[in-house]
Amino acid sequence: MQEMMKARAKELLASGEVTRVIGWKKNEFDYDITPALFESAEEIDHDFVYDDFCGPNLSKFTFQHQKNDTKTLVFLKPCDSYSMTQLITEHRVNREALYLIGVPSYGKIDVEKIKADGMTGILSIKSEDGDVHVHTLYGDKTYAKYEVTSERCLNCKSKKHPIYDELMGFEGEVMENERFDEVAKLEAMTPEERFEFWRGELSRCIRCNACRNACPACTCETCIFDNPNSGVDQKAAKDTFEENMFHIIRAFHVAGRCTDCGECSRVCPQHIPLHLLNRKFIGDINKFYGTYQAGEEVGQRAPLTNFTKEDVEPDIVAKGGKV
Amino acid sequence: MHNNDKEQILRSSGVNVLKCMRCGKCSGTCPSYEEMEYHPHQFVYMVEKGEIDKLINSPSIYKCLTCFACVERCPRGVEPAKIVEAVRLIATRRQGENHLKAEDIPCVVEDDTPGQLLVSAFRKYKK
Amino acid sequence: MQKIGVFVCHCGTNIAGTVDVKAVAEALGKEPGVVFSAEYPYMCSEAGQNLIKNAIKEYGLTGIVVCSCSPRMHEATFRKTAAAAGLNSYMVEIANIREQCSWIHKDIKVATEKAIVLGRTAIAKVALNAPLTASESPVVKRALVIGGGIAGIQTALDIADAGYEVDLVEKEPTIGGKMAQIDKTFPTLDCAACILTPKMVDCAQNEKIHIYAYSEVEKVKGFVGNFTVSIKKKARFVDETKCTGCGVCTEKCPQKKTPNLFNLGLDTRSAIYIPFAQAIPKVATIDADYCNMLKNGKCGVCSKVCAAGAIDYKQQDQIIEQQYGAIVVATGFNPIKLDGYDEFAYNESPDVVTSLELERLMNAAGPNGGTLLRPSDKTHPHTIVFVQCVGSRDTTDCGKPYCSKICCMYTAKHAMLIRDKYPDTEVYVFYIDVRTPGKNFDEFYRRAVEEYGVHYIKGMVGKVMPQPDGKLLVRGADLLMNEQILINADMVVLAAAIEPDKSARPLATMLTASMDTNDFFTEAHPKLRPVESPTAGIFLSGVCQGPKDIPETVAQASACAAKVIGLLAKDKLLSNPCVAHSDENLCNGCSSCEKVCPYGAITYVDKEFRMPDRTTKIRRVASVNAAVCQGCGACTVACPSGAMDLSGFSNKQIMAEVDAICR
Amino acid sequence: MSMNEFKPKIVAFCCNWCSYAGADLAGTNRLNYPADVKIIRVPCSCRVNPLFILRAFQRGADGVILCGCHPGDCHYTTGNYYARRRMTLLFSMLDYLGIEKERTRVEWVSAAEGAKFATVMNDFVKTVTELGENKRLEDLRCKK
Repeated sequence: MQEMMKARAKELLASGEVTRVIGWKKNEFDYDITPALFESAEEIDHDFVYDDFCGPNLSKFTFQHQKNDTKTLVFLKPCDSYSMTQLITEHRVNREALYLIGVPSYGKIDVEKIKADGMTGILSIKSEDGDVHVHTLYGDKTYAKYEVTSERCLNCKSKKHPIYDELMGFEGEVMENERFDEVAKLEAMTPEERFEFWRGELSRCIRCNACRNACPACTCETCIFDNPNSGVDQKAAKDTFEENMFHIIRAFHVAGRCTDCGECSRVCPQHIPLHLLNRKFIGDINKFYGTYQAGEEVGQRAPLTNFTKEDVEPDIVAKGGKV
Repeated sequence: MHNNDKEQILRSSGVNVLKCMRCGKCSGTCPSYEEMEYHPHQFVYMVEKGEIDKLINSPSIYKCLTCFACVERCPRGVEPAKIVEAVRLIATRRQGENHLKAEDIPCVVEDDTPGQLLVSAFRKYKK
Repeated sequence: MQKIGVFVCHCGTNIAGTVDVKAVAEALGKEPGVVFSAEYPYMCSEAGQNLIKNAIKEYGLTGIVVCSCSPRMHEATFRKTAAAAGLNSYMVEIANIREQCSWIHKDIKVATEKAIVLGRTAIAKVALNAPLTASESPVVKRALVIGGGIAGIQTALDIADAGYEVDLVEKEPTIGGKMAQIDKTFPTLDCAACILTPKMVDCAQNEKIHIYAYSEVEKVKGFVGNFTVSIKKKARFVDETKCTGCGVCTEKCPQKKTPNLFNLGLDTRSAIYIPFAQAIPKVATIDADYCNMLKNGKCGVCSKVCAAGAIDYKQQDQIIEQQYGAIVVATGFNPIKLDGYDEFAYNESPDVVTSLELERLMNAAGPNGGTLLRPSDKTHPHTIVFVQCVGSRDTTDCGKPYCSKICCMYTAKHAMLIRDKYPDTEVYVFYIDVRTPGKNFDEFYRRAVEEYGVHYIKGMVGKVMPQPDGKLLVRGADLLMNEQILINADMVVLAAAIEPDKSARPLATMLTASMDTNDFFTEAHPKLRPVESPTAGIFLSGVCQGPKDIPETVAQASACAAKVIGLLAKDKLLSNPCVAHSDENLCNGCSSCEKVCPYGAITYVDKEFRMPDRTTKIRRVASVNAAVCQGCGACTVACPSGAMDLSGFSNKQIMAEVDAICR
Repeated sequence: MSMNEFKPKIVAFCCNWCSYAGADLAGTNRLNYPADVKIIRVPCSCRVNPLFILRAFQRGADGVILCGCHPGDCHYTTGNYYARRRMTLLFSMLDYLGIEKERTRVEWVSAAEGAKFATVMNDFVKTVTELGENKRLEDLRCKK
């Protein structure tokens, strides 16, 4: 797949149809992959990579590096293409200036899972035919791929691309998944247990803003939390409440727009399961207002800018949330 | 004493006598009207005034058929029949003890007594 | 540097009775930014306002806080005061220490403390206020009156009289409303038709009035001074411009079994019909539910006999769009359905009728040509029982909790008319209370008793029992005699409660005019603005606002017209400057705000921005049309970046209020 | 009344057209409700940003209530429909985080419902008083 992508990218660059390519780039370690902008065949040959470590969602990177006056090729995993669709709906990227190629994703590896298993001094990781070989300073170990696949990929919502100009490989389907199980587990707890759970998680937040910076839905010109005129700007936490406010409001701002790509949790250096906040909103929206998947098609009306006269009343929460 | 009786009646009947607007529809609708010394609307008014003794000593309380026509038709939701019932309960209690002890019930109940009747009797007299 | 003045009103003892106003003024005087603080017995009085004006000038105040009654009462007053002293009128905030403090608390300490918090909250807000200027919008010099009963007719005539165009929309084929169905009117016993029909003719002949009969309002957009209304003209299947109202079609129509709704279904008419002789417009209408031609294409008689060629079986509903400066609601009432009252046997016996049905039975144009006969066997009734308060003052599910106001008087009228015309008929009236407040009303009721010998019985009917011989056995209570009585009656007349017309609720939603739980329209102020809806530009005429009789309805209709004329006489309206605005530097152009805007006030423009690295970038940003925006603020919350804010209720102002309360 | 009796801080957001007028009517009718309730006037329930609610909690409020026109009666036609969705989701999230769900409430109070306004406020203050001081949102971040 990687070689096909490289070839196609070079072909499009050569023909002049696109002048820039957005893809993934390998860094010091095999598993340390970042989004990157390529402007020549040489760069592509040298750095371009597409493998089981290419987790980063390229939509946000595309948004940050978009140019109106020239065409850019972007490779999109199914996840990325939902985010891209949402960005197009919200007029945040210029569809005309993009050439989108959908690529399949067979589940990305979560290096943190390997590290959590006690592996240190990792030199390289190779994923081959369902096995993941880890080579470290202290010895080697092989995992079955599913053991180290990221949570979001194990609970993949869709292998379909809602938007593309060209597709490489086979188009997948919207998947049956259990992604709301964890939310349901929390919901089934007593308020005290939930409180303890979240206190444990949110207490670790260091306000590095990585979640916000990686989130393809967080594309505000200036985030209200950075804007000194908003009245709620927070450079450093003045009191214990501020991170709570940040996470609740951030989740609220992306509610109905979040495609559940899971970047927030992936990038969190403190491993806070932030996606569980977003999934709560997604689950509630599905339950209260009918199933809705953000980024499914261009021009959708988000649930929070919509209503029906028969909507549930807010006291449904007090009544236990059953519709 | 009277006040206690009044409160007891208001509590056990759950009726707010102040809702009555004196239209008389209860008495206009009562099938036992002619038999009664005090009529449904008077029950409501006399309880409001605290004249409970007069009611307790009147045979009227046993002339009410508990048909609930007055309850059904009252435009203000006052429920006079429940007042009558509550006055009867006061009368019962004044006699000193219950008519029946719980342990005596099995002897007086016939085999073919419908269970539903027993349940509604308990419900009625539990107050 | 803020220089804020605080003015604490005693409102006589209304505030000073439970709030230590001196302590409030003193405490608020110490708040940051406050340079002047005073209290006064009546801040809204001229002397009180002068106090404010002088302080503004003397201390060069940049904002003022008046601690007084609700801003709904005097915000406008104090804004004018500020403006008169040269301070922008939007640099004024009101702390509501009367309705929301002194009147609800008894303890002076508690009320004083709360008043101080409310005061400092207003201070925190006013410190962030910005001067605002109202913009102007033009007024369309045309009024819409919805409902063609006596209320709508009177309002339309008065507005037209002042020289403005009026459109009168009526959902029935003719204007006239309930009054057209009534026989005589109390307390003078005038013939209703004799006084109503000349007004109907005036309407038809007035050049300024355009009648849309058999039409309904479909959609309302816009705001005071500039509403756009879609009116659906329902298909009559008769060309209004050709029909001469000769009535030949109604005679020749073979389908005579159509219920006559004008006579409340007491008799039948033809499928093509003119509701009554004096109908305006006098044009035939085909009842599509009964016409054989429209149902199965077999007939066409009316088309053949119509000399004017007016019949058009293919006619379609038509939508008319028109601009108005003001809208009058005059949707009127109906008697309630009596299905919940089995005890009165209304559905069981045709001889149990409602009072409105009795009007038709007694009317010369009614089913019996004016002779009162029992509907069942067309015999002369000798004993008639009237039951008052059927469904009125009834807190159960089938009734209405309010007094319908008109029943006591029309029942006395019916009783009197029957005794006058048929002295051999005994008339009994069961009443709970007889309510006759009105000029010559009680005298009228007493005449029924004293001169006409109507038997008034204090009590209520419990049950009406139809007998095999066709009689109606009425059982009721006579509370004064303390006895139950049985009356063997020939007819029973029920004074059914009245309720707002069913079309009122959806109309209220279209107009965004508020209603109470009984579906009566809410007035802007129950005492001081009784003919206006709280929604600007919407006015209330007649029973849609609350039960009333004809003289009251006409009085209110004219009052309503005066208010409309007052509005239409203006060339321009000052619009509320508390509207949304978008900070282009923050706007993402994501369209969330546009989707929640109920007025379509938000559009997008591509704009060039200078970037920090000296390049330029074209971005899509929101732009608010201030004339269209009504200032609800829905967009401000839909906006994730905080670009959208609302003047007068900005994010910072509201958060400052929150902070001040929680301090 | 003991000196230590807990008096909650309650912020009530009321829409200008219905609920604020309803609160005024409660005053006109002299219907008592606790002084702990302080009202902030907003043009419409849809003006209330979840930020304001969190801000109130951040600054020490013990309960926040939002009052608007009944659905279908909004002065701006649709404002309260949006407010209804926003608040439903926000409240559900707070509940999810383990914050007592009784501390937040939405009530529809019309301009004619002065009595309802007083009843609602009495009830809400009672509920919040029983819950006691609001600690959880502040504590959420500090694992003890």
